[in-house]
Amino acid sequence: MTATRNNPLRAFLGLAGLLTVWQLIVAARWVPEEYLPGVPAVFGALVEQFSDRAFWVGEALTLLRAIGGLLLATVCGVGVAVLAARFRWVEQALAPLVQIMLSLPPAALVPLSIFALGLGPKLFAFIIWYSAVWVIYLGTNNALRSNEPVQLNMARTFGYGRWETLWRVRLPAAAPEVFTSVRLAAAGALMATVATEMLAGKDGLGFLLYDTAFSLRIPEMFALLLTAGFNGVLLNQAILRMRRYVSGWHEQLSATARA
Amino acid sequence: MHALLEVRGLTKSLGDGAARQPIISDLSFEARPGEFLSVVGPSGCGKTTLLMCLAGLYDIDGGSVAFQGHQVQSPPPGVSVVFQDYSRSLLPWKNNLDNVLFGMKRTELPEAQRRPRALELLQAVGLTGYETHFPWQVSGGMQQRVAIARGLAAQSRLLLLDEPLAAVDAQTRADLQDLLLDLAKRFNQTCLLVTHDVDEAVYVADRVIVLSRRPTRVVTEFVVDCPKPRDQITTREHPDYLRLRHEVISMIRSMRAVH
Amino acid sequence: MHALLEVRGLTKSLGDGAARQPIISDLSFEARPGEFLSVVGPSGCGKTTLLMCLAGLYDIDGGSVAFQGHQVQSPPPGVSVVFQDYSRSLLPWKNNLDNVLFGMKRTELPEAQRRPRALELLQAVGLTGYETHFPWQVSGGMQQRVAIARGLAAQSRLLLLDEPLAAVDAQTRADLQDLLLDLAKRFNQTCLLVTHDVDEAVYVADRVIVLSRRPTRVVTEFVVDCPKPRDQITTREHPDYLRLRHEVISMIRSMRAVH
Amino acid sequence: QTSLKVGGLRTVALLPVTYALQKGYFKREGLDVEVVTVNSGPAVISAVMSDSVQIGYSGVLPVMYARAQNQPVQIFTAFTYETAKADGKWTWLIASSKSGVKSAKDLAGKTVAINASGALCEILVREHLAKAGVAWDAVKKIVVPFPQMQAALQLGNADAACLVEPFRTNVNVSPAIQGVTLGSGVLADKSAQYSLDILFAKEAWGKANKDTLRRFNKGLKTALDDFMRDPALWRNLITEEFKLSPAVVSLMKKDLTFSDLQPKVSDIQPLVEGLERNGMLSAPLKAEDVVLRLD
Amino acid sequence: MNFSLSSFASRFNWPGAIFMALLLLLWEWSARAVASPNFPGLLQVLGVLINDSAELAPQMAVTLWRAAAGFALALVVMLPLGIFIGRTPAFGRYVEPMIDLLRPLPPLAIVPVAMLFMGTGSAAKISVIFYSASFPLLIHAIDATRGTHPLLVQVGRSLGLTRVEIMRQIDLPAALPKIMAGVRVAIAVALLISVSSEMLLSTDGVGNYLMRSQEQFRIAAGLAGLIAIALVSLTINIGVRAIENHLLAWHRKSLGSAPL
Ligand SMILES: Nc1ncnc2c1ncn2[C@@H]1O[C@H](COP(=O)(O)OP(=O)(O)OP(=O)(O)O)[C@@H](O)[C@H]1O
Ligand SMILES: Nc1ncnc2c1ncn2[C@@H]1O[C@H](COP(=O)(O)OP(=O)(O)OP(=O)(O)O)[C@@H](O)[C@H]1O
Ligand SMILES: [Mg+2]
Ligand SMILES: [Mg+2]
Repeated sequence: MTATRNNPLRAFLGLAGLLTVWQLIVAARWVPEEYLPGVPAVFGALVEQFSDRAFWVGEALTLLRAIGGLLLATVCGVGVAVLAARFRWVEQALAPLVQIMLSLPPAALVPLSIFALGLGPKLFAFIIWYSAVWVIYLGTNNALRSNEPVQLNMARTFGYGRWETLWRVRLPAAAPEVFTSVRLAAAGALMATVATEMLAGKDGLGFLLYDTAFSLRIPEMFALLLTAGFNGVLLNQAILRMRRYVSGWHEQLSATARA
Repeated sequence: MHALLEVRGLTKSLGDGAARQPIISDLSFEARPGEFLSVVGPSGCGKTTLLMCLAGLYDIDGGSVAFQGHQVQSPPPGVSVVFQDYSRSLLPWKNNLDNVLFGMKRTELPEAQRRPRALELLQAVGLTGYETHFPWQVSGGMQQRVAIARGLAAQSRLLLLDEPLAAVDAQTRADLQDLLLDLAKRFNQTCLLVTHDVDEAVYVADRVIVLSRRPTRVVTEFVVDCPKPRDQITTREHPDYLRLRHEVISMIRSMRAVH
Repeated sequence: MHALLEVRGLTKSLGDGAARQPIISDLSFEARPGEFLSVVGPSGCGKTTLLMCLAGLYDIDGGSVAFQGHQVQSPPPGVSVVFQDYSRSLLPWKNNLDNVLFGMKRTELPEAQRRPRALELLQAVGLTGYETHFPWQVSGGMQQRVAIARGLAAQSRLLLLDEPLAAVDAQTRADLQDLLLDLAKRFNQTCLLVTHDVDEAVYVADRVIVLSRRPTRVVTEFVVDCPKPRDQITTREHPDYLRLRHEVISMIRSMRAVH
Repeated sequence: QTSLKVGGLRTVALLPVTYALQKGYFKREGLDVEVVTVNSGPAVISAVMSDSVQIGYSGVLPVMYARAQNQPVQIFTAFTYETAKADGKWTWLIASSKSGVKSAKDLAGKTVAINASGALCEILVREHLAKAGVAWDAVKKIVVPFPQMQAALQLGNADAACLVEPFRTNVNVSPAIQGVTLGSGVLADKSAQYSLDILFAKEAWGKANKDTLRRFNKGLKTALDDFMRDPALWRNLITEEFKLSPAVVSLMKKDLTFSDLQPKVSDIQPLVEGLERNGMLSAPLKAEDVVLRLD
Repeated sequence: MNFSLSSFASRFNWPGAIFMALLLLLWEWSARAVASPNFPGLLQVLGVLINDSAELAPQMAVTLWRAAAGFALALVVMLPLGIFIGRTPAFGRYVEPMIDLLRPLPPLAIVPVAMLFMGTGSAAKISVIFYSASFPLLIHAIDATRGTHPLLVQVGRSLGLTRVEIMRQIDLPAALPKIMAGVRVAIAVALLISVSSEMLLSTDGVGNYLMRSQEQFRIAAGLAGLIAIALVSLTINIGVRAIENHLLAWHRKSLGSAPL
């Protein structure tokens, strides 16, 4: 048994556990069922959604937007972090800015960004990018600063220049940690997508969520939330798969602890 | 014949601030092209530090290190290192073959010949069949042999070896000693071998340099005048070998590291 | 006197799926209380793997390992290990003294006596003055000695040593061999020492176990009948010692690891 | 064909625009209209100011605030008014029956839910408290988004709440809450008439494109006339668009006050005074500056 | 204490300060060039900030209090849990899908649910902050623990450490350098969510100030609020860095010889 093989049955059992807890809370009648519907009601609403074209279009758009923004953020975040790893002054110059950006609520920036970017795809791209890029930068930066000195010395003696060492040693060594922050940022990107769709848009899960909340269709709202969560699972699995491809050694090495 | 490597009055301290301690003080020696030098000295005396200075990985505090007539400031082309901390010096995301290929950056070998050459080297160190294993999937001694193969792959003028055979068994060790001697001769490579095994030091070397305790300097040099090529049976029974071996051991015994 | 450690028909494979290879096959031996065993065998044959199985760190595939009459399933109290990869086995966030203290976890030593005892051990391995250095601030040989001190600090019934002296110089090595012999005798400790140095193997041991190439099993056992206590000068000149040494070397030479 | 983008909140009141669009009433006027949803008042203003949309739809308050801050926006259409008529209000202050609150006077020491500080609900609560002689500070305010108001009332987090449709109807029909209406109308003065849901544009653009706006209003008026003629059409539309239950929709406020699209200064003035009275204007504002006259 | 100007000068992040100063200058300059009421300049915003500081300071205190409470809760619960999951892959395979399902739920959507259980007071906000700050800590702790070199754990096991002891004495310190990235994100998220939740459902806190400014179209005030958050965030960061320097001195120094 190794950590590299995921057993879908266990994942399913885990999720089933979560749903059971949910249903138990509902059954305990802590809060009125009209506000926290039970699992069957939510699944009923979900299945109903399946026959709705707007649902599928919304789901696809939300996923695409999140993935697009995440890709953009990954390229920027990792790219700039690489620059910062190469030139210390870049890292220092960016440090306060990143810290600030990381803690500014995107919601407070919305009117300003609409003013600057309009209501189109640019707005979506910016907000999703914004909510993912700092986390990725920070994680990558942290990883790139913790390389094994022996490896760096080794690369230097074999004639690798600073850039080459960065590509061939520091980045591969940092890869597992970079994936951790991309994983984290993916959730941020999904959230931002939904939030932006709630704010401005005519499609996407966020739009549907706003609509259902507005008309107090609570079970449908939870069904949509479940879908949003499922998107997270999906995206996360995709990223993990990519990580296994890029730095599978990491998981295998850690699995040797239990040989 | 002028010296390939010339060390004059080298001094080097390590540590920060108040904890800074002199490690090497006024150390001088030189190595001629094609020469095989052994360096012996008590544990913790500063051998690794010396090698790092020679390889241009540490800034020196005083004196001079010249390689091929040029001052060494950063890792010069033509010098490669086999690090003492072999397990950390191998890149865990590359398999053994790729780790060896990694050492070929500065060689003039055309791309097409690199793989066969790397395979050849792995075979020479007895690792045929382990090319696609990752370093952490092979034993300590095998890792050390991968590191040696990588050091050899660089085809450098000067090869610095920091206890490269510490983790391999007696028989493999003897084989690899002969391999080193053979390659050094074939490619007119200069070797500087740090070792704790006096037999090994005398067996492979043209000259044995004995270092003092910390701060280290050259206590004495022994010229090994046993005939070349060496041979595990005849050389080790050669009276010069036995005499030298005895002299070096007595020398070391007189300056034990354990206080 | 019944055996402290009893290994019967041990088999063990490593690797995943198709790459799974047998490392140990049908290996049996036993160790009596107070006995000092040396284990020699070609590089990569499975010595480290064997030690991991004995220490309860690897699950075994077949056969049995019994310590003090009980099957070993997880690390049993009374067994401590000095790992081959000394530099990785030290905790980088603890200084040398704290690393040694860390080894005392299972001892019955009262809190107040631990520090003095740890300082004593550090002195015994020649590291007085390096108590507050961190492992990465001292040389390879010194790290290895910290690891030995930590192993000794555990005051275990059975001490498993995986090439514990590979990185120290000849003189220190001899001193530490005597230290090990002395402590083993004083505390009636059973030791199992993996080493590549046949001289060492014979010098310290009551019995030398020779392992075959992979998949490894016991080729033969030599009983070392040189008188105890041993002595670096007289023992090494003892005819029994010289004879055994010769026998072991010939044995190993007949099964070289380099294919 | 003139292209026009309309951006605004997705609420019941914007339905006439979507309806007119579906029916092709704008096309008939030579307008190519596109509707973009923007679910926050300030964001709608940003959208208009950044020329992302030409016409903004929001409550009247954000436009007044923006104008007070020298943002050159002006209202050219108002579709809903609160009037002196018995059924002429669109906003309510409602208490749950179990809170024991029977009138605004009883609110002292109680908790009132509003949807956002500084917004419509705040002035409403301030007005009704002042009228009942209860100090603003004597009441605990909590901010709860409209969709969660019902839960807040039912769970007792709030004793009373400021509500709009369709939430108000939902609260009223909920047997667990049995809403008690404490008051209605943003301003406590029952006789005042003022506009609530409005369309606005940038002042300069509006002045330069009066004709376009007139045509837009004409298309809109056609839609409104349909609704006036057939209230069932209006209700069906709500049911469809927002997937509300027909039972709730049938109980919703029926009276459509889409009388005149062109707001007068006097339709704004009471609100300006109300804001001033309650200290909610951070800068002086003249009602005539807020209105764009198309004639 | 041997505080000296020169040591301060050498430790101060000059490039960062200069870059920030340039950005601020650029802001002021472009605001003057655009000259739009939508785009107030730095000086105007600072004016508002100073003007409103008496009002803002207590609000900031409220915001920070909730952020700190939410973060502290998350730290106490999620760090051990993350290390436990990382160290127990069998368990991880059950719970990780659960975590991944919950992670992307927007706090905006969590708020209504939190309200149902926690009411509309600080408890609801703190639980949303706790929820949001949990994931950076959890994910980083899980991954960092899995990234610890196996040998270290084997050392612990061979010394007879129990599972819990291994997690506390080996996994935690070994993973800490990597976990710190998660801690930094979590602190920022706690502050961010504290403000955001106030924008959504509060009558106090900086978030409410921001919301009010937004509602009333006081753009300069909105930016003043953001600057206040930025300043606080930078100040917190100084503290975090001091703690990090203390906890991870070994890590930084052990990398010392690395030629970056
Ligand atoms: N994770 C792994 N996956 C596959 N094979 C492995 C793994 N770990 C070790 N091996 C194999 O097991 C064999 C034995 O390794 P082990 O470390 O026990 O050797 P050893 O006798 O200690 O050698 P050395 O003297 O070089 O340290 C090696 O051939 C190695 O390739
Ligand atoms: N970063 C450091 N800070 C302080 N002292 C250091 C540092 N690195 C090494 N030293 C000291 O420098 C001395 C020499 O170390 P070095 O590694 O060169 O020894 P060595 O001769 O290679 O020993 P060995 O044979 O054990 O490998 C040691 O005493 C060590 O304590
Ligand atoms: Mg060394
Ligand atoms: Mg081994």
